[in-house]
Amino acid sequence: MNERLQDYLVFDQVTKRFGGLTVVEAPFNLVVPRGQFVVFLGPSGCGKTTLMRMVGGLDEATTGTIRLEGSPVGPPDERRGMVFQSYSSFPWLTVLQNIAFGMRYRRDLSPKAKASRARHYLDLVGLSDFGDAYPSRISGGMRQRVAIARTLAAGSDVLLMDEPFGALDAQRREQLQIELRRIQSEEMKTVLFVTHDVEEAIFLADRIIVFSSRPARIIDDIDVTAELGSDRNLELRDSEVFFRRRADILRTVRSTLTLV
Amino acid sequence: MNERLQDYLVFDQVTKRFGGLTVVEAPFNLVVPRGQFVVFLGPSGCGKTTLMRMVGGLDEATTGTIRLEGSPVGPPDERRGMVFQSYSSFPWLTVLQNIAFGMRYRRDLSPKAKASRARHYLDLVGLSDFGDAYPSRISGGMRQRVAIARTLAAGSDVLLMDEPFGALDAQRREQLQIELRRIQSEEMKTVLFVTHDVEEAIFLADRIIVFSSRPARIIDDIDVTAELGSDRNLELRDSEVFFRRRADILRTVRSTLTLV
Amino acid sequence: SASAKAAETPVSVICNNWSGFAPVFVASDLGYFKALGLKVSVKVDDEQSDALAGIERGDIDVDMRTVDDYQRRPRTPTTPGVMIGTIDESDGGDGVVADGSIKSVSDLKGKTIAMETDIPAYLLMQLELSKAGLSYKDVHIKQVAGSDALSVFSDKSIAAIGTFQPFMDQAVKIDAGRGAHILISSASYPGTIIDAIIVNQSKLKADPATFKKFLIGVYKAVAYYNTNPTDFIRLAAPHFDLSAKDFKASVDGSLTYTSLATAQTYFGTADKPGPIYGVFDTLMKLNLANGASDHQLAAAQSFDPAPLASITAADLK
Amino acid sequence: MSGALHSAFAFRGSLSRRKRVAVALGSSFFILLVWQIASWVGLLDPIFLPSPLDILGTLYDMTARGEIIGNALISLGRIMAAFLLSAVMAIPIGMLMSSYRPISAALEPIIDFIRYLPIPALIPISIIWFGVGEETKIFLLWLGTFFQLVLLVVDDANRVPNEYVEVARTLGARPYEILRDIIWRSMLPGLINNLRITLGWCWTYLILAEIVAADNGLGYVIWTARRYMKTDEVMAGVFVIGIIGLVTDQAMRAGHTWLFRDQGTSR
Amino acid sequence: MSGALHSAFAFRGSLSRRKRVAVALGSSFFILLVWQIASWVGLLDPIFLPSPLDILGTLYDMTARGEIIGNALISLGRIMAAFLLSAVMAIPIGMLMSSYRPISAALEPIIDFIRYLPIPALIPISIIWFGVGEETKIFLLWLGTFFQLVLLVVDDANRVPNEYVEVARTLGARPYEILRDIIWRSMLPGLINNLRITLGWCWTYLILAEIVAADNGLGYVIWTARRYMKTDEVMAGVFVIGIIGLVTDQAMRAGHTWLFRDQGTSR
Ligand SMILES: Nc1ncnc2c1ncn2[C@@H]1O[C@H](COP(=O)(O)OP(=O)(O)OP(=O)(O)O)[C@@H](O)[C@H]1O
Ligand SMILES: Nc1ncnc2c1ncn2[C@@H]1O[C@H](COP(=O)(O)OP(=O)(O)OP(=O)(O)O)[C@@H](O)[C@H]1O
Ligand SMILES: [Mg+2]
Ligand SMILES: [Mg+2]
Repeated sequence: MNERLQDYLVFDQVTKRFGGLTVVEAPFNLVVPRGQFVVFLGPSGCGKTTLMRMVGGLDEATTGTIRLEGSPVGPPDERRGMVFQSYSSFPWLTVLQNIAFGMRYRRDLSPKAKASRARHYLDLVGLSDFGDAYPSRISGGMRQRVAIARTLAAGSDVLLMDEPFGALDAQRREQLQIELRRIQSEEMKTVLFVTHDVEEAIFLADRIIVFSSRPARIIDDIDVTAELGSDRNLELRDSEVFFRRRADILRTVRSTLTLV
Repeated sequence: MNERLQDYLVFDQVTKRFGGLTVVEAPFNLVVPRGQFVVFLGPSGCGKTTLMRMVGGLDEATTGTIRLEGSPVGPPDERRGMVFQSYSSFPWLTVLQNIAFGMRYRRDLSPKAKASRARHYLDLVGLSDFGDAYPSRISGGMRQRVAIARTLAAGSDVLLMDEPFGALDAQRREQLQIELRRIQSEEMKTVLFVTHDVEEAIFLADRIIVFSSRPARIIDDIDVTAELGSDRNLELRDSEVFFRRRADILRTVRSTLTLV
Repeated sequence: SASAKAAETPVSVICNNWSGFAPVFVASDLGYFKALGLKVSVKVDDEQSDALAGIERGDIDVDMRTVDDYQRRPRTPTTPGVMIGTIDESDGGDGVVADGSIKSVSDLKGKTIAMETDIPAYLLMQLELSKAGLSYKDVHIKQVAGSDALSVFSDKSIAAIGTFQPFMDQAVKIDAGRGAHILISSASYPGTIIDAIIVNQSKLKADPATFKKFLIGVYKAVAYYNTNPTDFIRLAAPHFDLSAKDFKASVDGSLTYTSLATAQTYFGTADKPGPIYGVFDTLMKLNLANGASDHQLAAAQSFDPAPLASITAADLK
Repeated sequence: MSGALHSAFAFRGSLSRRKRVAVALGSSFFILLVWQIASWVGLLDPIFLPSPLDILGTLYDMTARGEIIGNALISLGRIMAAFLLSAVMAIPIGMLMSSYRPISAALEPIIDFIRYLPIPALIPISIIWFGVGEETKIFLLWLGTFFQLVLLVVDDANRVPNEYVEVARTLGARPYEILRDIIWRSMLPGLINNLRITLGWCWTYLILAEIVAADNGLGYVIWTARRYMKTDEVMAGVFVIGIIGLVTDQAMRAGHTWLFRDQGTSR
Repeated sequence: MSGALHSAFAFRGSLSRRKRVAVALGSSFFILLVWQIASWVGLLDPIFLPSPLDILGTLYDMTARGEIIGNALISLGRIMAAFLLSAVMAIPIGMLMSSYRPISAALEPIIDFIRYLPIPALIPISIIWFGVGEETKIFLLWLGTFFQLVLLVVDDANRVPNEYVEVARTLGARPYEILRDIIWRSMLPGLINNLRITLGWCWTYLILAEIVAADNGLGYVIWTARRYMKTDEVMAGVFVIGIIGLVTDQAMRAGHTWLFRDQGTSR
């Protein structure tokens, strides 16, 4: 049982090639226990999205396997929810309907429960006034929030979030970071989260995986919880230890990339 | 002449309404002198993109006028280059061709000059290896860089950049910030730049305009150059004054938004 | 010879692909037209309206249609076009095939008949109906293209079809089970369904020699058929994408080519009109009655026997 | 004025409903006027192309004689039946072809073959199969529409962004649910446009279908008139078809705009 | 095996070229086999629908007699001329209609009207205008294609994302440059698909055009055979058209895939 929890999500010797381009180089190994919040940090184009898509079942590994709860991940299913880098909402649904779409294929919720959940996440992302608006009528950041709310509403066990907060203002971002962290720890969700914001990474992560530039290799695996504990709040952000860690990681990250 | 430079870009009593929704409330006034780097900072959905689009000539103000060099801005032209929030590249052109497209309608450059300029900006954004790749084959951050390079290659006098660095990693972002700042000051370009990253705002801006949440009003107008000078480099970033200013602004920004 | 070639007068003909028009092709193949200094080209088109449009525009010099087609709308006494000769007459090639339950024309009362209203069968039927004291008001006509009649007949609700060969024989064969038989045939109306050679009278007036030559070519070919049927059939068949055997079948029992002598007899002379004038008036009445024509046309204005009369047997040598 | 003209001629600009109607009526009347004048001065032979006023007069007479309305309704009914049948078959088949490679591989060559065939050559066999009643007429209209429509549907379904499909898949949608909730909804604006286009196409086959063992319908009226070269009646019938087309088309366009006003995807 | 089947039937999955060809051939042969067997057991009357083998035999004979290839080339030439004319006119007009509201307002009602009209009813007037030569035939084919195609072009041009247009405008592109560099390039994949679909349509009008004052072409061959009830020859002619269609269609599909292999937009 415990073992099961420990190797909940496993990357086993994974490689990925697109034609001649090697995106993930063998052997890529990573073991993520259940309920861990893992942040991927790495240079643009290194292969983070590709890894997420493979976990989600949208791409296939060229060699190696990704296992979830012991068995290889198949085609996408509702266990693995995804927030895409290009935050796509359905243009034919209103904001609220888009969020409710997240639960469309859940058979365990009553229509009423779905409606109230949808409204809850609508409020959570601050779009209460825009429930009836169509995606073509809202701003980029608002659209991104729709996608976040949709995936949260779906309530999958594994959340794959590809730069979900990229287009949000600092305020909204902090608020959603706190919410996400709360949901994750309360509901024991396993999260893979891509961001380019080191501060965000430290604030959210139990563990940060730092990637080299393409082909993706792990160059650092930082256990944040060991240093900062698992409680995250705004005060932490202004603390000395947070600031120091941030500087360290920035240094590591800077070293990953020899800019042309 | 000097006056001309001082009121290079003028928002004169501008308002904007979409149907029932007031996005920009009267009177919105702002005077931007030539060669100034102005950063727009404000909550998601407040109207920043709308303002940029109005300057670009893609949307029309409901009332009021925007004037460039004394005359009202008409339909889009090559004087005002834009990096869109949704970084769109043309799928039928390669990365290099997309960048070269930025100069397609410039009659003052020889084909050879265009080619070398395109290559220059390709290198600048770190896509040298991907010049012949098609946009469908590159990552989100890479696509954003294509859009940036295309607009820089176009060499317009006014640059309208809507969250251009949102999907870039810290390293690449710093490098491009420095480059942008250099190009801007060397070529006396006027820049309107939207970002949610306060650090980026301070690092880049001559002047930061902080917006309230919708309808957009100016709640702060910060003269950054007066405090930090106009030279920007990596050391500045680690300086005391920079860190203090950042905290101040974050406080202002936090106060703009009463989160639901 | 080179100068003769340069002087060849183009004559363009329009007609449908009915075996009765074969003499024109054979005359071309045998070089009759060439020898007469004509260059004849043939276009195929079923529709009278298309032919009229062609003549109107001046693209078409000669149209070949039945006399009753000639009378139809939109012809008025002033419409260009005059008949100067005949080429063939239907002799069993048109008719009506009926179900076994239809013993005589009077049995058709209240029944559904499938046929096109602008084919000879329609006129023959009209003649027979009036003989039986009936008219088209007493039967139900369903419009159908002549070539589709056979398929239509497989529907048991259709009591009879009006069509032409080879569909008539085929219908009798395929639907033998229901006692299909030929109820009406053009064989019983000799000299009625006649294909005429129609030309624009102003063109005729301007250049009577050319049209006379055209007639000579046609009648030479008919004469060739009468003396040499096998060779004629061999030459004609490919123009209809038929084998010699099939072509022969389409002629035998269906039609007769009208020789110069027959044509001259039919036409008579301006002073002493031949029997075709009478046929014309009969058909005119029918066409006026069924609404296919709306002007009373005079036979005297519709025929010009002069070119035909000027041809002698010696010309055919 | 020149400013208004300028803005009306803006690239992908907009035009008020009223102006649009004015321009549309203006251009139509202009054409009719030129035609009428050409007839008056004798440029057009009325036997082959009567003037608009003559056609209108004939149309009035024919309507008074009861030849138009009933037959138009009959034709409309046939078109609707055939078109609905085509759509009801083409939409699911097209969506499946777009979604499942083996299905498209199996059906493509057959569809590609059949859709090139000249309908008139297939009339006899369809009479044999379907008799001389309504079935043959509807079958012929269907034959002319279905095979083209199905390809347009495939194309529409192919244009649905893969992103939407991927979002739905990660939310646990099964294939039929993707078809229903994503492909169908996303392709709808394009599909309705293509249905509109194909409907016009279906009408062009009307005469073909209604000259097969027919005794009513506009096609029959036109063909009968044509046999007797009553060009004014032919053109009157043709006019009625054109007007029906124009009206359904404009109605479908307006419906489209209204239905998808919020999606902001297609103009 | 079952895994392979499963993955072949994956939603929007892929299928190797070889398997695709195998499935395509398989399904085609299956249909032909069913047809042949139905003929053998006497379910199909050869007078109305000959068996595939009979048709093949006839086709061989006709080819040997020289009736097929020349006529097929003539028909192909006519179709190509008419289709190119349609495309060359429809593409610019459609692009302009999509881009400029007043143009679409002016032309829409006219196009909507004309495209519904039954072509056969317009034959006499086209003879008056264009004579009994090639022009009329090409005009009739053009008439059947142009007005439908132009609407498909409008639709394609409308689907070009406004974003692309806006990017080009901010780079200083003038309207005609947007049309050339953005609208045209962006719509190209969709346009080529629609051209392919419309080409099939054009062929269905072949008989209509080639029975007008005809002396050659496949339509003429078919019609002549029909007049003498040689169903096997009719079907052989029809078969040739189908095969020409199938081949051009597959070639155009392959060209499409190859041309746009990098764009990743349409599958
Ligand atoms: N086409 C439109 N129709 C109606 N409302 C619109 C339209 N475009 C934008 N809006 C509204 O205008 C407001 C401002 O939008 P805008 O895109 O300018 O915001 P923004 O400041 O750029 O936000 P973000 O930081 O999220 O990109 C939003 O509330 C949005 O709902
Ligand atoms: N469909 C594809 N075909 C070919 N190459 C691809 C494809 N998709 C991605 N790549 C390549 O794979 C590499 C990794 O892409 P990926 O999207 O995973 O990067 P990323 O780490 O998410 O970058 P970013 O931070 O910019 O989003 C890139 O270099 C890209 O060029
Ligand atoms: Mg990515
Ligand atoms: Mg914005």
